[in-house]
This record gives sequence, C-alpha cells and structure tokens, in this order.
Amino acid sequence: MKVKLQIQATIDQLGSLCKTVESLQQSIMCTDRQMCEIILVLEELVANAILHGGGRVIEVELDKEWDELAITICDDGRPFDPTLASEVDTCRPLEDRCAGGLGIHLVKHYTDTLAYRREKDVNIVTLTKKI
Amino acid sequence: MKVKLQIQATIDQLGSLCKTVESLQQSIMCTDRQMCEIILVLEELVANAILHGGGRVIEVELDKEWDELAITICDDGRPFDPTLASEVDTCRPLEDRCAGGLGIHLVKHYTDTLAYRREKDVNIVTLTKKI
Amino acid sequence: MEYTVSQEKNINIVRPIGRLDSTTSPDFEQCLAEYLKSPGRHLLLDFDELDYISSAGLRVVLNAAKVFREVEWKFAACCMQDHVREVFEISGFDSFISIYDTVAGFVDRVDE
Amino acid sequence: MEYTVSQEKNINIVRPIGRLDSTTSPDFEQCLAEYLKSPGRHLLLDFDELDYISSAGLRVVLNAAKVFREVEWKFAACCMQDHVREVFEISGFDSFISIYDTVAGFVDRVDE
Ligand SMILES: Nc1ncnc2c1ncn2[C@@H]1O[C@H](COP(=O)(O)OP(=O)(O)O)[C@@H](O)[C@H]1O
Ligand SMILES: Nc1ncnc2c1ncn2[C@@H]1O[C@H](COP(=O)(O)OP(=O)(O)O)[C@@H](O)[C@H]1O
Repeated sequence: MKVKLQIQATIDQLGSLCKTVESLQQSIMCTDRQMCEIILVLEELVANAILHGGGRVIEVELDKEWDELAITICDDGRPFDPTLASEVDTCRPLEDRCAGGLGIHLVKHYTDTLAYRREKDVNIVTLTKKI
Repeated sequence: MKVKLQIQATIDQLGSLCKTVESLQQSIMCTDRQMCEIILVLEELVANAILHGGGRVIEVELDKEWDELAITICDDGRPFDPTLASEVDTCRPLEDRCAGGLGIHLVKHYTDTLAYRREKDVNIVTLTKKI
Repeated sequence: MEYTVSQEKNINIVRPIGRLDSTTSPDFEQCLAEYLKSPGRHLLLDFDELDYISSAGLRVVLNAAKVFREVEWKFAACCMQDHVREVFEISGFDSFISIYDTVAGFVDRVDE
Repeated sequence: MEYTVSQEKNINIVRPIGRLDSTTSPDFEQCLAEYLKSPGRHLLLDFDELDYISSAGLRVVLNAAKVFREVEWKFAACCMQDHVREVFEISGFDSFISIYDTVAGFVDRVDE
C-alpha cells in the first residue's frame, strides 16, 4: 500500500505530518529506531522545502515493498537539487564550522539512495531506505 | 493534512487499508465509534470496487477540516454510480429480502453527503461525515 | 475467521470472534454451513466477541435466517455490542431476527 | 519547548524535554540565550529527557559551543539517548563537544 500525505507548506504543519507518519509504524513495519530515522529524514527535507523553498504544497509518499521503504517528497517551490548540495566537512574544528548544511548530510546518512528530478515546476526528491 | 492511501484492487489489500485508516485515528480526531463507522463506509465501497468494479487500483483520500471528514474514493473500474443504486426496502419481511444492496444503504446511513462523478475513466465517489 | 461452538440442551451456539467483514465472512459462511444443511437443533449466534460487522457479515446472517424459516427449529442472535446492533437495526434485520441480550434469554425462551 | 534548569556549584544545567526539531528549536534557542549572553558559569546540557534531535537542534547546540569557546567557562552535554548521540557523532559534533555519560561526570571534571 502507498500512503500519501499532503500538507500546506507552513512550519506548523510539520508536527502533524510527523505524528501521522509515526502512527503508520505498523503499516511500515519498522523498529522504533528506524521510525526515528525516517522522521528525521522527512523533517530535514520537508523543513527545508518549507523554510527555503517557498512553495505552497508539499506531498510525502511512503511505499513499503518487501524490505525497502521508498519515500517521495514533492514540493512546488523554487528548483533545488539536494544531491548537488555541497558536502559538509564534519571533521572541521569548531571554529571553522558554521551552522547549516547538516540536514542533507543526515538525510544521506540515514537513507540508502537519494535522487532528484524536476517535473512540471515541482521538485521531486526520491529516497529509499532498507527496513 | 490530506492523507491518500493507494491499494491494488484485490480483496487481500482491504485489511491493511482498514488497519492503516484505524491507525490514523489521532490525526482524524474521532471517537472509537466514529472510526468504526468510517471503516464500515470504506469497507463497503472499496469491497464493491474490488468485487464488482474490475479495476486495477483504488485510492482513498481522507481530509479532515474542522468538524468534517471528506472521503474520496477513486477506482479505475467500470462506471458505477452508487447514488443511483436502487434503495433497499428495509421493512420487507424475511421471505422478500435478498442478500445484497445493504452495503450502499449502510454507507448512506453513516455519512452526511454522497456524490459521484466519472472523470477520465475513473469513478470518483466523494463523501462527507461530520465528526 | 475464528469462532467457537458449544451446545446447550438442543441449541447449537456459534460465537464468531473479531470481525465479520468482506474478508472474513466467506470463511464464516463455510463454518456455518454445517449447521444449515439439515438443522437438527436451534441455532444461536452469540455475538459477544464480535467487534464489527459489515454488509458481508449481514449477508451470511440473512442466509442462515432464511434456512431456519423453513424448519421447525429457531434461529436467533444475542449479546450484540452497540455498533453491531445498530447495523442490524439500520438494515431492518431486527424485524425478522430475534435478538436476545444474553444466551440465557434464548435458552429460557425455547424451554417454554 | 519545555525544559528545566538547575544549578550545581558553578554549573548551569539545562535539560530540554522532548524534541529539538525545526518547530521547537527556535524556542529553545531563546531559552538558552540567557546563559549565553555573558556566561558566568559552566553550562551543561543534560539530554536525559531529550528523545529526538534534528539539524535544527544541532544548530542551537553549535551556536552555544561557539560562545563558550571564547570564554573561560566550559560547555558540555551529557546523558544522551543512543539516537541523539548517533546524530551528534554523524555530524562530527563529538570532536568539539565533550559528552559525559552522567551529570556527575561533568561535575567531577570541572572540580579537578
Ligand atoms: N528546498 C530547498 N529550496 C531551496 N534551498 C534549499 C532547500 N533545501 C536546502 N536548501 C539550501 O541548502 C542549504 C543546506 O540545507 P541543509 O543541509 O538542510 O542545512 P540547513 O537547512 O540547516 O542550512 C540550506 O541552508 C539552503 O540554503
Ligand atoms: N463499484 C461497483 N461496480 C459495479 N457494480 C457495483 C459496484 N458497487 C456496487 N455495485 C452493484 O450494486 C449492488 C449493490 O451494492 P451493495 O449495496 O454494496 O450491496 P452488495 O455488494 O452486498 O450486493 C451490487 O450487488 C453490485 O451489483
């Protein structure tokens, strides 16, 4: 079964999105820890679309097939390809670190694949995660 | 937030659809009794689409706004308009009753509005229910 | 579909457990067939542990009621949860199927 | 965003409760501002009751760490749940923020 969640692109919607995804844990058949990682990935990308993207609507689709969860995030904001975002160097000392850039770094760490395409003025980010 | 669930039109999918909707009770903010009624309505219409419709894919969308839940059910099966289905006479005695026709009767009882349209070879049934 | 069966005097008591929906009702219909072939006892459906019924479940109950209309034995249901009872009423089934609050209610009735 | 604050010797101990995510972190940053303006004590973030942290939460912690790099007082974190600790490590924060298993661990350290 595919589950699609649609929210308005405002930060107050992020909480209910995450709560709803958490309530789907049985359908996704994952551990608490994996759910925590899924929520983190969603939060990072959806918050980015809300805060930086400037679109109106965000759609998140979850599709669990066998041992793989496919996540698709669509937003109608300005074009942004997270696969091209510059890598943070997590080995830098404190004085060289600046706040920012960690979101996409965490997303990459907690997922197995990350792809991007733009179709009809919509950003489509697809991710997979072995569950 | 809108939630859309998509299943293949096979009867074994109905169980997971219903379980997933049940797990959304917090997002829908309804009582146990209301959830039971929502499940009944979904089961009747989705089972009909699976058993009589002959389509491939069924989509259920739930959208709670204030005190109203809007349910949209789409399937790509043969055209069928439930608003035109003949009314069962529930006052008939046992000998005159035949099995069948009760599904849509129950659907009408447990919802406030029921509408149908056909668009691009898809049946679209929309229902609302005060919650 | 799980269910339990017991006998009390000349009554078969069948207790479906859980849900009578489109998925489970065909199963339950098969289970019930044994008590419908050529009834030699009353049949009581005890719905105490039935949490949910849809039109697919009603269909099975209707078919059972029809069989018992033709024979000397009685058919009834009992111990319905509110939601299940409401579905029976909305469907008008309460006009031709006796609904008892308890198993004892039916037992006493057939004893009279 | 809920949090509790306590003092032990010359240490301010701040315990955020629940989640440090995009929604709650701006709130928490405001709460913390008081301890960052002109630090007169050590600051320990006790994450015992923190269930979840995202990059928005890391940002607040990074900014706090930067402030304390400039002063004579120490900044540290303690009592992280596994998932929170992992997020810190993936982000390389454990290389410049001391992480203690217990509050006492930090208290002993600053006493030396
Ligand atoms: N959807 C988006 N639209 C436009 N810009 C984005 C989007 N997502 C991320 N960005 C840009 O990429 C940068 C890095 O994002 P991220 O790794 O999540 O870290 P952070 O959001 O904490 O800065 C952001 O600061 C922003 O400039
Ligand atoms: N999606 C559908 N496609 C085609 N025919 C349908 C569909 N839904 C219902 N029907 C027809 O309408 C009748 C009444 O449906 P319903 O009230 O649900 O009762 P039941 O399914 O128990 O017969 C069905 O028997 C079937 O012939």
